[in-house]
Amino acid sequence: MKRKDVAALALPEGVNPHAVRPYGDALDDGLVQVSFTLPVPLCPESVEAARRLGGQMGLKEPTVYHQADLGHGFSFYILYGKLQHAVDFGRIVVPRVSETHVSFDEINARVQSVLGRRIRVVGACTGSDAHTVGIDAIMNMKGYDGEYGLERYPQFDARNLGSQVPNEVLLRQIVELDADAVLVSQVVTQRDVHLDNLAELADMIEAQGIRERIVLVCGGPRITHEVALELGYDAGFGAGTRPSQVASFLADEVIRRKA
Amino acid sequence: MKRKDVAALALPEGVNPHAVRPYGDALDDGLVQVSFTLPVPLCPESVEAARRLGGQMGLKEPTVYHQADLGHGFSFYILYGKLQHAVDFGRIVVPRVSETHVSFDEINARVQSVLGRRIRVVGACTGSDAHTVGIDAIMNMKGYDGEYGLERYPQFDARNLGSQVPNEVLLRQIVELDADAVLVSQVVTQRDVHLDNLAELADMIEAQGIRERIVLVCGGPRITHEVALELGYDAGFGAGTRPSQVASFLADEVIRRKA
Amino acid sequence: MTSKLDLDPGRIACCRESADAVARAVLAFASERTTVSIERATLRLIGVEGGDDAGVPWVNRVVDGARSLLPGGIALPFARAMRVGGLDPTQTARAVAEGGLELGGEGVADSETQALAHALAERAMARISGTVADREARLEALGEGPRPLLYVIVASGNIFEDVVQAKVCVRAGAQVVAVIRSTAQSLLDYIPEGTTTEGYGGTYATQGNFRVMRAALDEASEEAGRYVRLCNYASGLCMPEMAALGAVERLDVMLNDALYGILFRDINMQRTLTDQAFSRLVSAAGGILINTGEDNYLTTADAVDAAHTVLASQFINEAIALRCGLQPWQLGLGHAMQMNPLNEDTFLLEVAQAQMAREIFPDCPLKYMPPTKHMTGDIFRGHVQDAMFSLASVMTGQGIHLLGMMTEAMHTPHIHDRVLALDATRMVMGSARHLADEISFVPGGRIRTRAQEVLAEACDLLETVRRDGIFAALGQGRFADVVRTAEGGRGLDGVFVKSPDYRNPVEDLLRGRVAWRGAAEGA
Amino acid sequence: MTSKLDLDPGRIACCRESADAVARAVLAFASERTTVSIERATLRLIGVEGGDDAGVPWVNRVVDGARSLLPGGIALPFARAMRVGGLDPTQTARAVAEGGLELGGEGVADSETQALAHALAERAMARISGTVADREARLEALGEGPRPLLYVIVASGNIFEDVVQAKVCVRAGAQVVAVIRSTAQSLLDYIPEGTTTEGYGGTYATQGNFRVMRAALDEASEEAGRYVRLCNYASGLCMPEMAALGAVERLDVMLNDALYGILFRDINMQRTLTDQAFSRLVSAAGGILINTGEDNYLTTADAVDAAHTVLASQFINEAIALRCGLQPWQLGLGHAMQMNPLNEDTFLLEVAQAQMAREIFPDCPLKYMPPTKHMTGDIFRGHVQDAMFSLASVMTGQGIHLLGMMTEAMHTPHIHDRVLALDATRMVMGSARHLADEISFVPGGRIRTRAQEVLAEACDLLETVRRDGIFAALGQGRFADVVRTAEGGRGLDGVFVKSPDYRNPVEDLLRGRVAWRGAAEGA
Ligand code: B12
Ligand code: B12
Ligand SMILES: Cc1ncc(COP(=O)(O)O)c(C=O)c1O
Ligand SMILES: Cc1ncc(COP(=O)(O)O)c(C=O)c1O
Repeated sequence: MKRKDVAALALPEGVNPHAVRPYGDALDDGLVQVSFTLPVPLCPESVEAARRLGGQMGLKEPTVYHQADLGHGFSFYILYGKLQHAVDFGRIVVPRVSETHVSFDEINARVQSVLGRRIRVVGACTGSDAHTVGIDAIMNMKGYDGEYGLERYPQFDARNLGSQVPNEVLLRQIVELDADAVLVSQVVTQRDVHLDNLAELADMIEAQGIRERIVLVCGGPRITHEVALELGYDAGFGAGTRPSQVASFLADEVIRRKA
Repeated sequence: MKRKDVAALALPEGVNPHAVRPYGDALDDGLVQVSFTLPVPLCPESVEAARRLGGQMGLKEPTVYHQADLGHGFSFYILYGKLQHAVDFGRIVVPRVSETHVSFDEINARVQSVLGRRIRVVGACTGSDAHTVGIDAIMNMKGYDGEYGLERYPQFDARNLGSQVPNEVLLRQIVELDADAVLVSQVVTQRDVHLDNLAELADMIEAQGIRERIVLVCGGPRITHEVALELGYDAGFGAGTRPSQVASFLADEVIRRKA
Repeated sequence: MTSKLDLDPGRIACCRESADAVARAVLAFASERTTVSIERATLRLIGVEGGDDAGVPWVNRVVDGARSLLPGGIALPFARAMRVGGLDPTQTARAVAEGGLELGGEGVADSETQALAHALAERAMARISGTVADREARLEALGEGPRPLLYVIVASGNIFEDVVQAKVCVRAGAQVVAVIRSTAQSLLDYIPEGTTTEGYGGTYATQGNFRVMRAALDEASEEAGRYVRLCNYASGLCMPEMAALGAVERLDVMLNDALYGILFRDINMQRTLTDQAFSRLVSAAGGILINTGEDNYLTTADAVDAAHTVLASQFINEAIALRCGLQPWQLGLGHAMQMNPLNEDTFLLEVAQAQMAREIFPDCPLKYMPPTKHMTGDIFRGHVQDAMFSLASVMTGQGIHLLGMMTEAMHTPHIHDRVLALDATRMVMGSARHLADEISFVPGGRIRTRAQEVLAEACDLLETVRRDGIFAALGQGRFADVVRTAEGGRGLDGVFVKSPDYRNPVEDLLRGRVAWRGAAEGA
Repeated sequence: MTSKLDLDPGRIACCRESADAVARAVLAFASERTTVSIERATLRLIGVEGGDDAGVPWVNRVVDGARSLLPGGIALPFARAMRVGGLDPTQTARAVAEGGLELGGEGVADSETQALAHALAERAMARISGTVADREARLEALGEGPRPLLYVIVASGNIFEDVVQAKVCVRAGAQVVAVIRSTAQSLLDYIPEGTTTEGYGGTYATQGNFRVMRAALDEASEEAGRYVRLCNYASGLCMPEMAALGAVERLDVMLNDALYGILFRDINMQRTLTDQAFSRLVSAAGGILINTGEDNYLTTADAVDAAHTVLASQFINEAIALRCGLQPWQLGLGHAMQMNPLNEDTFLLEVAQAQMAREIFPDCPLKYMPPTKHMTGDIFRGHVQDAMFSLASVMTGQGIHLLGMMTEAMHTPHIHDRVLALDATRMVMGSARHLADEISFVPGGRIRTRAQEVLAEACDLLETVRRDGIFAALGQGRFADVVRTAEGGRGLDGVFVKSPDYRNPVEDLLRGRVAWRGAAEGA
């Protein structure tokens, strides 16, 4: 399914899809667990402060089950309480990358027969980010989770530039190799550096006037398809992505644009 | 201190006592951790639902870091986010049991010299509650956490009736022994059975017309002094209470009333 | 299995001898007595079901109205009433309760009544055997996964909610699901009727609820491709009846202990020990795996000082069980080391105790319980405590592993608490699957020494108990630091000394089975 | 310590021999070269501090302006400029940078310049020795608690926030506090100036920040009654300078590895290996405990298949270190088994690897890192993974234990993440404190076999590396599955072949120390 169909979802008996609440051990009990540190030393008032924060979060009967003094003016709390908020599940729409699962052989066969040539892919982990394991998982021979990476696909010409690649260098390679698709990995997300990096690259590609010709994809543990779309990418892949998912998406998109 | 003195509390540098927020790794970042189950099967929309609930709780940038399908229409989530709520720490007032720490010998000496006789205490774990370890910790010879229990105090005449004692039986014993103080333990709190039990006993003692003559104390892992006061008790003791804290309170109160 | 602890076999034998003497005395005492619950269990086994509009079971109405007859047993008077009324067991009970039929009177001992009673008893036995065969077929078809069996509790207070939670657990790897019963049900001298959504701290154990959960787990078993065992309690004032319902409703595991009710529920010791004997005969026939209650002892007594009381009690439970016809594979002897995990080297003591029990009872599927008492509101710490315990379990080859919950100190588990516990336990046990094969304990080390000391102390204690008798030992507070007297506690008024003409054909068949089996095995 | 694994001493010796041959080649290569960072480190050691208004350090301004002189070393030209200008080192550097003084020219080799340069070097050595003595006095006075030392990182990106967090950690039991530096600082060819509150994924390592944290930890040490070690990185393009700052600012521990920068930062291998030699000489003199980087290898390579590469690299790091004058107690050889914990028996492999390293390097305080790669967003599972790792650590006598964080997969730790990790680790290690004394591993078992296999494979690999040379081995991707070339990567333009008249009196004294010590020990 590309869109969620509430009616098709097997909800437990009695659940109202228009007011979904957390479940502890009875429907709609709303039970949630919360933990945090407060910058105040432990005392009865600090426990009460934690409890009140629980209340402000929308917890009925917030209960502090654990409190610990961390010293130097800090204290830690674990709370449980009954969340009064609910979400209307029926109204939630999340864009999804196509979910049809296609095999290694099928993908290659399709590219060969429909496109009639190999798809050229350039990938990199950009900026100051040195985490190559993710992009390697998708691109390298060895692959991931028992699946081969793009380098192993006969119908893909995959070039992995490695880590800490400046956007300028990546762009130069895209142009030089006349890439059909670009894979960018971003793992470090502190100070939202990944968003800046990704947006910059998208702008540069746009400025170069080649955006339409390229399938632009990003990935990383904190990337979602939704965020990717917002940043002007064609797709985003998060934690646990398998190479075949990416290959299948690339094949579809390149064929759609160029076949 | 019987009352909290905000000025006297050593708050970390920069903390505004009138707007205290959770602390993750920078002042006022508001970081909290949350977990719960939703009664919907795992899908991109359910993850988004979890995220939105985080938002409703007052979290800025709620992020779902873990999601797991539990099967049968349930799914589990772990979130982090930045809580926007804050509490005015200066306004929180929590009633406290006196906190002066007095030793075994001091307590006994004081009772002997001021009251001039032994304090008669009856204790029990009431209703259907069979958890004796807590009341035993306070009353029995052996005591708790390296401290002796009340039975070991020469100036206390302590009688532990054990577990599952009906309120009627306890009341009878109170009258029969002309108790100065009553210690009630409640550990099971399901369906708020402890509140019912405690309130019932307080009413019965009131009805008997002996409330003024008795120091009425309750305890248990979910009991707070505040709740105890609300229920008409003179004090409430929670998890980790040591016998000397109780002995010291009883001595003070009995002396105040009867010496 | 070669011993890793170098325990003295002579000393173990000596413990067994003392324990057996204690068991013989207990069973001799019990055989001279019956209880209201034994008589009710008898009626249940021969087919009485249901209760009045107020929810009082017919078996209670019948037995309460016939207290004077109980020294002779309810079976013959009831069989006679059936003959007189020409009704089936339930109808008869109802008629008796409502005054339409009388119990007692002439013809109670005539041969036709005796024959009917015997036939009813035979039918009861056939019903039990059918259940056993059903279970065996399912186990054969599906298997049940590796040991230790992962055991979780559900306790929502509503059987239908319990079903949901049980199914989620099965998917996450649970192999035994125990439905915790409502706080204080053990003190009720009747079993509530019907399918209930009541209870707090647990869900009422009723025949109806047993059926609901059994059906749900059978479904979940098919889905999971492994047989999932259902557990409840043959404990409290209705111990014999619970065992009976377990045997007919295909419960697979039942908590059942010689001393638990005495120590932790203040049930009268004459009552509980008499009920014990009957309930174990039933469980033996029903192929039920019992779990004994030593895992509770160290919640009240100090775990380091009183570890030997757990072992001594295990020996006693074993001896009683074997004499009641239970096979070693049916003996889920309980244990748990409730030590403060912040104390140094407690993991060593934990391993010593677990390994010791393993070696002393090699053929019993020991039931290992996590150290619940030192769980606090710190769920993160608690989750690690439970993980260490999972490791100790797999390192020492336990048979049934009760899953610790990180929220133990606060509430009955939330739906994900169990899943997280199962996930963590499967991870720990999987990653250390063969650790037991890999390690040995150094001679003269702390682990061996501790085990040897605990065994020696248990040996001494058992000798004392043998000498003084179990009643006196309980009066001296030798177990769990709890003192009980022979006349104290609940339920003594439900105990009757059998008259010489006492007859209970169901009990006869159950005992006959044991005698036959004992004979067959040359014991 | 008797071996629990029955490792072949001949094979271990053979590994050491190959590794030493590799080390000799590396050090021979390095001794013929200098780098911009070595020259800057030399200036720092003789007292140049500070930088220009744009934050460029004077040492960079000086060295960058004198590239043509570097084959001869900066020391004599600089000493001459000091004599000419009559200024102190920092003033001289500033004057040179601003054009007021010139480097080079005549008199560079005259005896007075040489004498001054030598005197400056002697002062540098005295400063280092003073720091060592200070540390020793504090350790003597306070002790530092049991091993493994519990090692936590702080990484808020703001040194003052780091101080708060460090103090909270110390209270919770931390014995080593590492200040993680900002992402990509290792690729800067300068050390930022002053006390900074900048950085992401870490806090800039600067001399100013070192001082702030050292003072804070000294205070916390007094409060805690135990000396708390401060750790940072002698790694990246400024490796020699970092080592120099560490030695003068009393850092106690420094991450410093022969291959890490090459493999994980794509720093040119000629550059890093040359920098290595100098930085280790400094650390040796400074009494600094180095942590090598093998704990990173199995993040990219498969932990089960490539375990031997970790061991091989440890041998190489050991050989280079010993030849640079480090004592075994200074060698915190890193390791971590990044295995998927859901795979069967991974705990056995973990224990095998840890015990193996322990037995092969008995006098080194092995630094053990938790398996971070398989941490997920499931903090509950992750907390248990870390607990199992704590157990493996205490079971195998590791020297430094880097605390795993349940939030590893998401963010640098929150203030309580570390406390919860410390709590759990202290609990696990305390409850299993003497477990290592209690257990042995069965002959022919999985644990022994695994360790023996890994050793054999490491032996083969080391032979290959010895035969082909380290450059070729890196070109073949033999470590961490990463391929690097001799001319590739960052920083090659900062490497200079020494001319015959190269002089560096600081290096001479550092080398002299080693030679003297080697002689004294008859090596
Ligand atoms: C291994 C590792 C390292 C290794 C990296 C080795 C290497 N060559 O990659 C080393 C030790 C070098 C390292 C160093 C650092 N690390 Co690091 N590291 C990790 C660790 C433990 C595992 C990451 C990993 O390999 N995951 C496995 C892969 C397979 O998963 P993945 O990356 O998510 O990839 C999958 C998907 O996301 C997706 N995907 C990823 N990219 C792409 C791209 C495309 C196009 C597509 C389609 C899909 C896709 O597909 C992959 C397969 O399913 C994580 C913690 C953790 N457990 O996650 C920290 C972590 C990522 N590191 C972190 C940090 C801060 C650092 C440092 C900056 C610390 C420092 N200050 O020194 C340094 C510097 C690195 C730098 N400059 O970037 C932080 C990042 C925090 C944040 N969110 O910003 C983490 C989360 C640890 C932490 N809690 O602090 N690290
Ligand atoms: C030991 C134990 C038992 C033992 C009790 C043995 C005994 N004789 O006490 C046994 C095994 C028998 C048992 C049985 C049950 N238990 Co229970 N048990 C526990 C356990 C593991 C530890 C409690 C304990 O001993 N704590 C140690 C003592 C020292 O702490 P404490 O009670 O808090 O007491 C301290 C303070 O609170 C205070 N204090 C306590 N009382 C008083 C009184 C006064 C006057 C004062 C001043 C102070 C004071 O001082 C004490 C010392 O500091 C807890 C879980 C946990 N870790 O907390 C569950 C727990 C309390 N049990 C629970 C339940 C549900 C049951 C059962 C009902 C389950 C069932 N359906 O069968 C049964 C039935 C019991 C019954 N009818 O009451 C639940 C209660 C849930 C709830 N909040 O309602 C818990 C929390 C477990 C759980 N997560 O489900 N249990
Ligand atoms: C043997 C036995 N029976 C019963 C129970 C449960 O308690 P209750 O008697 O309240 O059902 C336990 C609890 O652990 C037990 O071990
Ligand atoms: C030897 C060594 N140096 C440095 C680092 C840190 O990385 P960076 O080079 O980004 O400071 C590590 C990380 O584990 C390391 O092991």
